[in-house]
Amino acid sequence: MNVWLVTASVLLVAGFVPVVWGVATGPLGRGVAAQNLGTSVVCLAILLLSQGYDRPSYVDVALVVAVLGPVGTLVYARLLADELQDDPPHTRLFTVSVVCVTVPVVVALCLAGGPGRAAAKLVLVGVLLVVGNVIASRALTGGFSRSEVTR
Amino acid sequence: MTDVLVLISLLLVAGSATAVVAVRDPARQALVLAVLGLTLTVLFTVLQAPDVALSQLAVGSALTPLLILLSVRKVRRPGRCEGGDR
Amino acid sequence: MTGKRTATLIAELLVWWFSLSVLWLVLISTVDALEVLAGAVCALLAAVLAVAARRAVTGR
Amino acid sequence: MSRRLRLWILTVGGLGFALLFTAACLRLPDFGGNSHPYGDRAVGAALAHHTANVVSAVNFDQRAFDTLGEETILFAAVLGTVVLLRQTPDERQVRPTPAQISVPIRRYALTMLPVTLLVGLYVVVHGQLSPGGGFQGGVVAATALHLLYIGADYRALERIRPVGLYEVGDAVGEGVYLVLGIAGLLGGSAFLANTLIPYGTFNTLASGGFVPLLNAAVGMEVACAVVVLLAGFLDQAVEIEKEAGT
Repeated sequence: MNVWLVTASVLLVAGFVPVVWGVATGPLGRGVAAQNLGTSVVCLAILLLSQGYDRPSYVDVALVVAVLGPVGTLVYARLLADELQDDPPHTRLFTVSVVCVTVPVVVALCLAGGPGRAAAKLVLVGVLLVVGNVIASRALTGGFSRSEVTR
Repeated sequence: MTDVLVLISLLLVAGSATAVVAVRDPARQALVLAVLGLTLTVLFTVLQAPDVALSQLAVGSALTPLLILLSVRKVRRPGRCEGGDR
Repeated sequence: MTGKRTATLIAELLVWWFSLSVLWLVLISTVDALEVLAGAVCALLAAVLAVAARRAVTGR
Repeated sequence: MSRRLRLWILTVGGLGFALLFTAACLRLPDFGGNSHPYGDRAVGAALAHHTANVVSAVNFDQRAFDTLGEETILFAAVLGTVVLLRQTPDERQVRPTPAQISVPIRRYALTMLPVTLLVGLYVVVHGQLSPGGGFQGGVVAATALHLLYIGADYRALERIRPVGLYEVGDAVGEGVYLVLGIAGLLGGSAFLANTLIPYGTFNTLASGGFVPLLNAAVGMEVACAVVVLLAGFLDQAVEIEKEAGT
């Protein structure tokens, strides 16, 4: 059990237990925001696991999380727009914490791996994750102002 | 020591799976199901099965929620003759 | 006028194709001729769809 | 059957299951043990055919016939859904009013569409080398297309998604898998036998013989099948409603 795996465990416990709690209880808007946070936590955890197990190919899993996770949140934001409009969730705290955790994790992983295309791939995953999280948060707080209403 | 990670992910899976069953509203169930999918992805990765993790991720993160929410929308929005526009 | 629009479309397509090919080079682990060829084909497919999607949204 | 009797049957069945399950669990090998008789043989067979991803070797080489079955299940399931969700005479099509979507989200969707598609194709093409394969990559690629519904509206998606073409692609993917199997039968030893083309250099794109080709066939089938499936759901949810007065 090396330092990467310990960090991944801490991240999962500290980050994902609140996500499960938030998604199962409370208003719907908070649930979608918690799901958005959960995607980022899982992506970072898998990046750390990939380094901890010394399996570079696991980065592909994190890449798919970073690409599809925000898409999933946008699906909820789009199709539950009516429900979310009444009670938009507070997402700023989540977004700020995701950025504050993603940057050091990605930088540490890049330093551990050394420069090269592998580091570029890690940076790509980090950028996709942060941009996706910010956009998805924005979508939850009124990005879809009106859902399709059939005439 | 790596068993600690297996234990954490198993507990997370158990917790979110229980939540899926306990929640009653279909839209929220889709949400909890997506989170269950995320915990399963972690579990499969920890158990060194990235292929299964990718399958779970591909299906569970965007496709299943989209299918469920579209069905919910169709069921909740009856024809014009019955309930009118929502 | 149509000539100008076609030129814009082709330029847009080429920009997408180039950036997506670079993205492919970031994703792969070892570079060889077949990888680059596969990347070029996949990136071209994605670039065509990118332009088609942009046109479908803006209607031009 | 009375409620009491049903409860009794449930109790007996539950107790029996619990006993057998406990007995079976006690005889299981320890978690994380060192004895993997099937794993060792599967890894050996995968390396013999120069396939770096053993799971892909199992799916598309050693157990390729099982994968044909799975692919056919998806094919048949989508076919059934299309029939079930078709527009019946008492339903009519309405035009949905376009949704208002803020500009950053639309830009994000339009940028991520090709990126997601490329990631999906990457996963399909590298199925024999890294985690993933036809199914996973196909689903990611199909999801990419639907970013256009999320980030714009359904009419924009319909403009770049001729469903007929994807139905043909679905069938072609399924057919190519079968044709490759028959090629193995005619040119090699058995149906889907991986003996026809050279195995190539280990850990390069052209390794694994039939594995990358079967991967690509499955990827095409899955991507097209998911698009057709979602088209049925989207049509019903967004465009079709029951005729008034029925």
